[in-house]
Amino acid sequence: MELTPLLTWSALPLAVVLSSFVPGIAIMFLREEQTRLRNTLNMAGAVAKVALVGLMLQGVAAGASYEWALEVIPELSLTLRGDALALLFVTLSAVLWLVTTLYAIAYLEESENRTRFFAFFSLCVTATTGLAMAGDLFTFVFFYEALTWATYPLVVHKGTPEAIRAGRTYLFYTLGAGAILVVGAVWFQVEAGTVQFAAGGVVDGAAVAAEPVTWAFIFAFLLIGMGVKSALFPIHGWLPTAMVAPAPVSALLHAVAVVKAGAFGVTRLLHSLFGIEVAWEMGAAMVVAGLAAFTIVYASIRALAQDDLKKVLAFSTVSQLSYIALGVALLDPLAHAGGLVHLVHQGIMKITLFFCAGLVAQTLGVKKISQMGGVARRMPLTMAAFTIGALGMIGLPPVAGFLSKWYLGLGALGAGQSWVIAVLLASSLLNAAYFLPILKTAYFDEPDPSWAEGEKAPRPRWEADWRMVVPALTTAGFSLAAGLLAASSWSPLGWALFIIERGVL
Amino acid sequence: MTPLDLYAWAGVAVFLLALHAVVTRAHLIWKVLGINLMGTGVFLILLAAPARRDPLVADPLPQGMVLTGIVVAVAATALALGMALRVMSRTGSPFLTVDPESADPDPDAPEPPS
Amino acid sequence: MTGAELWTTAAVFGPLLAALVALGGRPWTLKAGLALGSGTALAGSLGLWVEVTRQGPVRHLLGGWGAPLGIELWADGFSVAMLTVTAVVGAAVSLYSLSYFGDLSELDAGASPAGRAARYFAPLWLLLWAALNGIYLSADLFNLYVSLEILGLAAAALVTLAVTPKATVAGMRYLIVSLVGSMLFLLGVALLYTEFGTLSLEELAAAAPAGPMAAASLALMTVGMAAKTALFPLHAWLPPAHAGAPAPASALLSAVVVKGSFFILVRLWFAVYGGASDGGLLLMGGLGAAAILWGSVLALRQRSLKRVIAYSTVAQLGYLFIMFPLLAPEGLGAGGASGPASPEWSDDAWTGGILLALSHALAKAAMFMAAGNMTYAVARDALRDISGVAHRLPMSFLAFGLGGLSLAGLPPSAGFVGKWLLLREAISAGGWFWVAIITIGGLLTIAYVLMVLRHALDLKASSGDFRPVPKRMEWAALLLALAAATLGVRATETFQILLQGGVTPWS
Amino acid sequence: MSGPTDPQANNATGAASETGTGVDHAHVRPLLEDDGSRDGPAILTWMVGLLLVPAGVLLALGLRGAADSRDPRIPDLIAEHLPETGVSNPVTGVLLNFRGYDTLLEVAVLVAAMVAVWSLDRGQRVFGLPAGRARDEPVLAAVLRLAVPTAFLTAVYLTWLGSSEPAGAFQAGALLAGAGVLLTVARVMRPPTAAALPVRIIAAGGVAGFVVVGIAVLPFTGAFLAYPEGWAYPLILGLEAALAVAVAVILVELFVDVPSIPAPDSTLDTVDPTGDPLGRALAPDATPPDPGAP
Repeated sequence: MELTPLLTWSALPLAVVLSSFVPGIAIMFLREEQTRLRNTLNMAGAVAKVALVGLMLQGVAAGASYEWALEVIPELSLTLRGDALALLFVTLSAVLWLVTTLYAIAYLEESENRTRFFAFFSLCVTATTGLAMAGDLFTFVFFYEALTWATYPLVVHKGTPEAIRAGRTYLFYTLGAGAILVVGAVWFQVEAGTVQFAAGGVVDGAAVAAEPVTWAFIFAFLLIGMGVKSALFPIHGWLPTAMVAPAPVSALLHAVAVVKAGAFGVTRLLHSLFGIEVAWEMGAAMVVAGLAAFTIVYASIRALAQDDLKKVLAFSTVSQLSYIALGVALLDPLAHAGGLVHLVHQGIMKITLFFCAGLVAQTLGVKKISQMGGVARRMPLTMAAFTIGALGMIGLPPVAGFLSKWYLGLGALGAGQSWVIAVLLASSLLNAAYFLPILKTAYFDEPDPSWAEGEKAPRPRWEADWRMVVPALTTAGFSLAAGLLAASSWSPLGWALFIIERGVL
Repeated sequence: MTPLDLYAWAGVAVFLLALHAVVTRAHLIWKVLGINLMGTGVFLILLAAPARRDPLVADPLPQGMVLTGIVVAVAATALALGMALRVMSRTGSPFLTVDPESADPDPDAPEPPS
Repeated sequence: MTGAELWTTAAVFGPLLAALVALGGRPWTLKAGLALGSGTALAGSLGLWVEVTRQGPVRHLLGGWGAPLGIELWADGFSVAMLTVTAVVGAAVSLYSLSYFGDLSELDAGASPAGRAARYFAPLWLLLWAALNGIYLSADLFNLYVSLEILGLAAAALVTLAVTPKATVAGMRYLIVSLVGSMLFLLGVALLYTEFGTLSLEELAAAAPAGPMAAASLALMTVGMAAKTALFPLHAWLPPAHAGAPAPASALLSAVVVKGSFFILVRLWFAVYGGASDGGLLLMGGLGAAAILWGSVLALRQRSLKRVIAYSTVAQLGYLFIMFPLLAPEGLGAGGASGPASPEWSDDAWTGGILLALSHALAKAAMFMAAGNMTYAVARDALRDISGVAHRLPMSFLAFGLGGLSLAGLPPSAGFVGKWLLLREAISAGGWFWVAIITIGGLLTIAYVLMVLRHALDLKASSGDFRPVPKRMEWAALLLALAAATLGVRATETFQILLQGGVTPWS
Repeated sequence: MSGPTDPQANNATGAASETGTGVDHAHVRPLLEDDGSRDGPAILTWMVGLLLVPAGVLLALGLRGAADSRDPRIPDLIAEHLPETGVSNPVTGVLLNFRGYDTLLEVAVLVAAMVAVWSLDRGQRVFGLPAGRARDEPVLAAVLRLAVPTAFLTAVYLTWLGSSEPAGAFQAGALLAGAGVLLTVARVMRPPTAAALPVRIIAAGGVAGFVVVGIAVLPFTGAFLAYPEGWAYPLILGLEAALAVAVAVILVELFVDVPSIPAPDSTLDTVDPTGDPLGRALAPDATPPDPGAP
């Protein structure tokens, strides 16, 4: 393929980052009532980001690579690199940011402090794209920590005592782990002599063997730092608490930004810093796999006991995230592909579920599963999207989630870790056990009086604000398409296999 | 032991006695005069101690320093006394009585949740 | 005449002359003075930055005599960095003060406290500025003493521009501490002159001071300067003074004035004494660690906005002393265990420590000015009184938040880079105690910054009267906070200037 | 609550200045008394003392053994270069040539102290004898007639003498200041006030002269305050004259323009009705004083 000059522009990663940073800063200086300008800026940034990422995708597929660096101090630079793995995450966050922005504009209409909300919303995505394209550990930590503080105003957005408490829990976990991460990162630099990310890792296996305790500590520090955001047991506690945030924030936290930053961090840790082989030799990968497996089952069991819809989704997130960690920790290319593709699949499916939960809560005031009786009759489109997401989570074909589990299973067999199959099966059963009753309630139960009585007013033409329904349907469509069109090289699976082909192991 | 040694030792004594007064005396005038005397002690040392190597050649540099130091001390003492007057006029007391540590703007405020 | 002579003259004598202009007492003389002072200080520091980057440390033989007969102005990277950050902070605060103190022509300059503050802030601050620049450029012990006295007198008077009894007492206490500190310093100078027969820092460094008299004078000067820098446990004077002063004065005192005596301490310990003794360095580091913990915990317990920031200064100054043990020639870990210290990182403690000092100057000035905006708006200082102010002063809120990021060492900020470097040095040297202190201090910082932000965001309690805040005051705070953030993504030039001369410029 | 324009406060101070009682001695005397009851406990006094004794012994022992081994020594260097300074008195050479920068800053310290004192409070401008009484006091009048011209003449002489003998601007300035204080206390001369422009110009003249000369010679000699050949003596003499007058005015200012007791505007300063450190009200009658405030 002929590469146009634009496709070889090395500052393309910077442009992607700036496409949300600039609107974010601009919004900060707007007045509260400048709604139209704010929305325009938001949407323009989101569309521009998708377009720029599209350019990069084309370029990378054609063999180009992008690198932009700003020297902060000698030998320590902010490095943005657009490679295949980075693009997997960047594409996910760019596309989902676009739909979430549309959703959020409608969801927060008439509410207070939207200027602050959208400014930090944009900064959040900036930090996420930044860490996705981080070319070294310093840059990664830079954006990772920035993401932490940029998310805080979103978590406490409602300003209620409950929200502020949740915000404190969130910061307690993430900043505490962030501090450990920084120490781990600096320690890594001291011992390894570099912070660069490289496929296959930069740690010398012989050095690890010589000083196993030091390296175990470094790995543990980095894992704690990354693990808290990817909600690995036992440092997952902040995530269900953070549920008090507005629905778009939950969607962003759980599908796009924060948790994915953690999961992506675990991937980088195993794949670009230590290298999966070295990680297995030192036993660290086994620890990750074990923790992830335990988290998968444990969080699913916790989800069973919840009545609050968003809490169920939160525990489901905790569980599903560990698929990613599990996949990238196994010493097999197919498991790797499964883990990586689940980064995308979990994102599009989980964001669908959160969109739907927000729609139901916003339109009918229903937040608990026990009140969801008959909701499907009132909001058929929403519940159709919800159903697709839920079935995907369980892992039923043809929704995308099935593919993740399939490849994970294949990989586990390939790696000789057949116990993983048992974990996957147990998890699928548990997923079914908490999702199917929700669907049953929504479709087959009588309309619950808690919302049905309030339904006097004439209905809008759509079942709810179209700017919220369309994003939910879109992401549900993505979830189906990712499963149905998996054979295409442009599908998430195709891209994940492309990454593996480019060399991970 | 030469007279110059004695001068220097006297300087040390004056300095430390004055420092003692500054630390232990509560009245502002004591403190201000104590600081002034500390300077005097240093000036004695400065004039006497370096001169011992060659008592016959006067070293103009310490003399210059002392002259400068005296003027600086005058300025500092004048401001300190002026400020002491201001303290007396605002608090009605020649001691540093308004304990800034305890003078929180509103001690009755509820403990902020932490 | 070369650039060195021109720019050092501008940096020291420009603000001094400007102070005399500002003494004119008319509104236009105040403006002209502040403009002249800011302009010369900025030009001087930037000019020296270029000179020092190009040719290394430069000197200006005042009166045409070199040391030891005369006094030399001497600029290395450390001097230039401090000069520049002072100039940037000073220019912003000068701009801020024009609005904060109000229009002199409308005030009764002689009789009302507000009028006196409006009239005398500029000359006092410009004198102080000249003294600070003098300290950063001085290579002579006695000259340092005289500059210190100008600094001390003007700084105490800045506190008592506030007329409350609390501020008056705090200012008096500050003056006493400051003068006693100067006297201890002067005694140290006398002992050094007796023992070594010179006042030139460079000649003293060449003499490699050692022995009981050298140790005694270092101890005396250290106690004196530590008191002025408010190093734990000599910090008790600082919070009431910095919290009680008018906002622009608080910003200057916390951001740049304490750095003057810190600068002298660093020069003495490393440039002159070559690191002195390991035990002494460990002691300084230990006091710094105690300052971080004690200052942060007390900051968390304050209920007035400016006192939180003032205690934060006590804590943040502690970070600057963590640098001391880490700078020791072989790197002093608490346990003494030594990792594979890479030779190219031997400057980490130096650049990291000074970067933290610079970032604290920018961030703390921004935070005090932002806090000044909030208290200006509600004419009250208790944390609960600033409720909801974030919604009325979003720019000040942003400035405070960005400054807080820098103090806490979160990106993007110079504090993040500085802490990265300090941690790198501490880990290379196996100093896990310092690693723990740096990390815990950062988390405590977040806690108290967040405490303030939470109050400012609290919508429900916001009510009452609100004095409109001039836009210029909001911009001044925000610009400094942005400078701290910018230094966090681009510090290469600063890093390199700090290596011009480095820790021991005369060795 | 009173603002800066509170008429009552203005009346009170106005009355005070008319009757000529800037310092109310009845108020001041108890403030100067000290029975030591506020000092720390005796044990503290002793402990600090016990700490300082070994410090003193160490310093004394150290000083006895201390001697520089520098060569050439600074006195020799000064003697060698004294002819280039334009003056023959080595101390003056140090003060105004070798280390002229220190002297410049020393005058700046004086200026700083003066500005700082001005900023403390509205100055107490009227004190001492009632105006015009000096004429009726024969002894005072005679002393004034004798002492003031003598002091003036001596000051001029000391300034000029400084270049060759131990004397100079500061000694002269101190003498002049003494005469000034005498005249002010006797109410022959109106006390100079911070508001008077000439006072400020003269007081700033010392530093200004130094800086202007320093910068003016910079293009010719390449260094600040490096006097061109042949210019040293006239420049130093001119500077000494400016310094003497400036020092005199500053010292008189430091003497007379100090805070008065009780504070003339104490009502507005000590009550502190608002959180504004400058005592400014938020807006006229905007907020009532916080009832919880002490």
